[in-house]
Amino acid sequence: MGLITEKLPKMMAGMPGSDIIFTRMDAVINWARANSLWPLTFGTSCCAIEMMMAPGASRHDLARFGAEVARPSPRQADMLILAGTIVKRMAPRLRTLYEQMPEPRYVIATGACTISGGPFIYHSYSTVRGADTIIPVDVYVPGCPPRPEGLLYGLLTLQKMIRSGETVREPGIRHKPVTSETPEGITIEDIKSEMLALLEKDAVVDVRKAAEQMERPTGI
Amino acid sequence: MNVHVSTLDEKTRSSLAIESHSETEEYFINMGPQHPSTHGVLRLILKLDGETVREVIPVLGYIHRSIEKISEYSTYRQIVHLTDRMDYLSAIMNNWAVARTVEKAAEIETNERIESIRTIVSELERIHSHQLGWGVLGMDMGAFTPFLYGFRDREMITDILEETIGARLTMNYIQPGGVMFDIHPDFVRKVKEYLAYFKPKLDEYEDLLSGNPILQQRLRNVGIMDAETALSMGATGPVLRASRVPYDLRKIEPYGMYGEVEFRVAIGTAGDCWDRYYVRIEEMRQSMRIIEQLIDNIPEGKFLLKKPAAKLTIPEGRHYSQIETARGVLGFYIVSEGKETPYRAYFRTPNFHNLWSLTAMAPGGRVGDLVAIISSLDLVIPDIDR
Amino acid sequence: MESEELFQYIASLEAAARPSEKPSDLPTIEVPPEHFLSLMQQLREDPRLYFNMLQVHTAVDWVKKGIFELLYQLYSTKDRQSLRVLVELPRENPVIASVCSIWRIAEWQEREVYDFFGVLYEGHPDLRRLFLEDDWKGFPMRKDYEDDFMLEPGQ
Amino acid sequence: MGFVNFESAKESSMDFGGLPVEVVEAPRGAPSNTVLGTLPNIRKVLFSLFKGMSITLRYLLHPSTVVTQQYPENRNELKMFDRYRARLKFTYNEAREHHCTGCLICEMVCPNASIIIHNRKGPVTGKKEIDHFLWRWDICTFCNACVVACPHNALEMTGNFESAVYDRRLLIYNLNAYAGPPANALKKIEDPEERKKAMEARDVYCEFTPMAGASLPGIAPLAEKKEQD
Repeated sequence: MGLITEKLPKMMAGMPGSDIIFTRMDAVINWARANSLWPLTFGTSCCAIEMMMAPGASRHDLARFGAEVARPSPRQADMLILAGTIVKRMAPRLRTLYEQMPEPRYVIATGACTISGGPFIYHSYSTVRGADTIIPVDVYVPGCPPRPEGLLYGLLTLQKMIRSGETVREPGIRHKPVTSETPEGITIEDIKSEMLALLEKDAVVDVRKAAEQMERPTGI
Repeated sequence: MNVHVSTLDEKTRSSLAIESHSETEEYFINMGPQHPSTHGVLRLILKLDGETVREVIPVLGYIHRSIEKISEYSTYRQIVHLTDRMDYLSAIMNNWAVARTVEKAAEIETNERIESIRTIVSELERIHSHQLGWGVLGMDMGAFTPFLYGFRDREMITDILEETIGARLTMNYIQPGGVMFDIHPDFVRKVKEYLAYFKPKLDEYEDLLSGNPILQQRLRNVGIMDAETALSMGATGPVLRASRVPYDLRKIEPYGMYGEVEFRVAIGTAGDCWDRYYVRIEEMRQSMRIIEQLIDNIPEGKFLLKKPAAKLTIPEGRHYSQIETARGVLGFYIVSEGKETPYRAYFRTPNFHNLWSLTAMAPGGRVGDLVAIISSLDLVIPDIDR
Repeated sequence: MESEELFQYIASLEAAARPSEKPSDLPTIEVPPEHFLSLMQQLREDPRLYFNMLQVHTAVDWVKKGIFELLYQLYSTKDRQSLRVLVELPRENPVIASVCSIWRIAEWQEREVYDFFGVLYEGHPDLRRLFLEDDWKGFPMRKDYEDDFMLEPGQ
Repeated sequence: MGFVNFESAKESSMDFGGLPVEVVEAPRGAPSNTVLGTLPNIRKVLFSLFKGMSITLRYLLHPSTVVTQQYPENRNELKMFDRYRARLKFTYNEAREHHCTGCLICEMVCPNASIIIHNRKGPVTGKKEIDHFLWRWDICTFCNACVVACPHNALEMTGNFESAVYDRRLLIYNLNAYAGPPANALKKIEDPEERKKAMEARDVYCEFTPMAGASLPGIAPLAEKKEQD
């Protein structure tokens, strides 16, 4: 992939018709990426049971989305499903695991604890308030824990992002679709348009830049 | 007086300096905190001689969420919801431990209907916890099918509980003074259907896994712990009962409806992994027996005696009571000053005490046996770290 | 054994141990720290008592009184008897004898109490932090523990 | 290999501290861990392996035993149980009036402060009424304490679990459809003209709006973040 994603864009930069080729290539590459996500088995607490339920067990099968092989090693995984609370002591290990994963890597945060600290957000001296203070997170699945279908929905949301996601010419820049859920029955139009405008401005997130700028949490 | 406080670094170094058991060189390897067979974020530092384990140094705290500190700022009703997240596979029983302590301390009465419902859902939860333990043990021993079967049957219990309670894992169901919802109209029928379904399935489990000579070879005479060591190590639950100590709070200090139903305490003979494995299988049978006796005659009555007022205070003093969860004795100790929030709340969790016995069982065995021992302890790591 | 009888018997073993007047739901005795270890040894080894399980060991920080109250809850499988032993330590320089040699589980429980409260155990073979990192500052379960990391709702 | 005989699970009685306890003992065969020890039982060993295999084979041959759900395809049939707790909502009557008086009980019982209520003085009635009912989905643990504690049954839990988003700030929701007096207070106003006036003074919001992190603790609002960049 290094040849296609790194060298080819430079070689073909000024060639006529390269736009069409790149767009085709993007579609193929993103299709392949979206349909072969291998999750890393990373479960710390309660959400891990529901996460085991979703990919591994018999009733909800992640293999139907091309994500069947849960890998114990970060080197072979491209999706990190954060299932469970992250505490200060685990945070550097999580960062290491994330850094060991090959690009492109995707992160799903499931459950209240991972998204924000959840029930341990206040009065706790050790719980990290949100995994996104340690690593960049692509999709948030709320719930405590989210049911396996909810996690599958999160995976589908991630696939949607990947399909419309990175382009060969701008690697690392992820185009997130505006919102996965448009609220129904909006009565005041300006609230909506204002909100959507806000979201649109924020839609392009430079993940690499964000990761570089991110400092290690204090107290570790 | 001079007390030396050491560090992990010092501990490993001094451990190596102790005279070697053999002529070969001993070395450390690190297992976890991200390892598929430690069932979570448990980290073990193993001192090995070849493949023989000489010493196990568990390192905890990778999921220490300071539940006890948060409890000091929470009302008693709010503490119930924190206990869901300790041993999430026996969440209802954890709720019960808090509810029971608070009820005992504040002298809140309950009725027979409440106790029956509590007993039935707790036993259902115990079955599904053991099913998961069985499946994961199979997977750790190299058989993937038990994992699928265990989860398939566990999911059915989750469905039954979900219909009544509304949650799949973190239930927050048993409240001081009652339960949160009345049982669903379909509950009794579905539980009976499930028992009829699961009884032959349990025999199938035995055919599939218990009868397997490879599994027996890997579990029997591995990780032996005698009764005296187990008691000194503070082990409880199936781990202690496998060492031939019939210490089961459901029998010894009956609570709920356990005093009025017939069941037997499953015990082992040698205290090895096989006994711990089989005690769980047998406990599923006994749990089904308990449910069968209770399900047909749940008494009429209210399911929540008091509308949950915002304020619930406990008289000043020290209060303790304990519950037999799927993994052992869960005790809840409150020091109260007569306010809405406890002055100090302490959870005596079963896994914390069970894990310690690993340091007595593992030395002398192989690394492969260590995996078997960890599986047979059926650990839930957040319950250790709290 | 009834609690009166139990208290009398324990007093005959160790004169310093006296029944506690603190509100408590189990038979409770109090003992000064200097007589603590010999009492515990006798509670474990005396054939009539034979407390072979150390069920609970934890501490409470009474910051206003300036003491740590240590709790040892014992259980005997011989006659299903529970006993609670309370020891008071000064908050400055809290040192007490370790009971690791009597019950092996005490090794972890004491490490936990050290981790949370900073109580030092004399004779502990491996006293270090249990849940927190080795270089953690302060002891978080003390009532006067301060940490910039902790949040109040609405902060 | 001493083979475990399952018939040998023994029922007996044991003494525990003076209390007779009915026990059942785990079965054990004669222990033998050598290869040679396996030979006399080789038929049993092979049979047990075959027995295990036959179970998996039986499931393979009976597709009716398949339990796997086809999730996104079965979305229409997939019904959550009535009590399933996945999303907090306001209850409304037929006229789409809510019942919340802004009494703050739910905010008080919430174990992790995931409910934040902003009250205001009603422009017409002059009484306290709800302005914003903010619910932080990113913290909420669905413990149902607020629903049970609410004295006016103004809240309910529903079962919509499809909720994944790309930005955590989108998980902060405004639950009430309008800021204004609850149904009970409106009922008490007898003069239809005044009631109409009270109704018109309501600020209408969307029922379930993401607030995009409206200046809440721990979260920088989207707009502010843009300025920093």
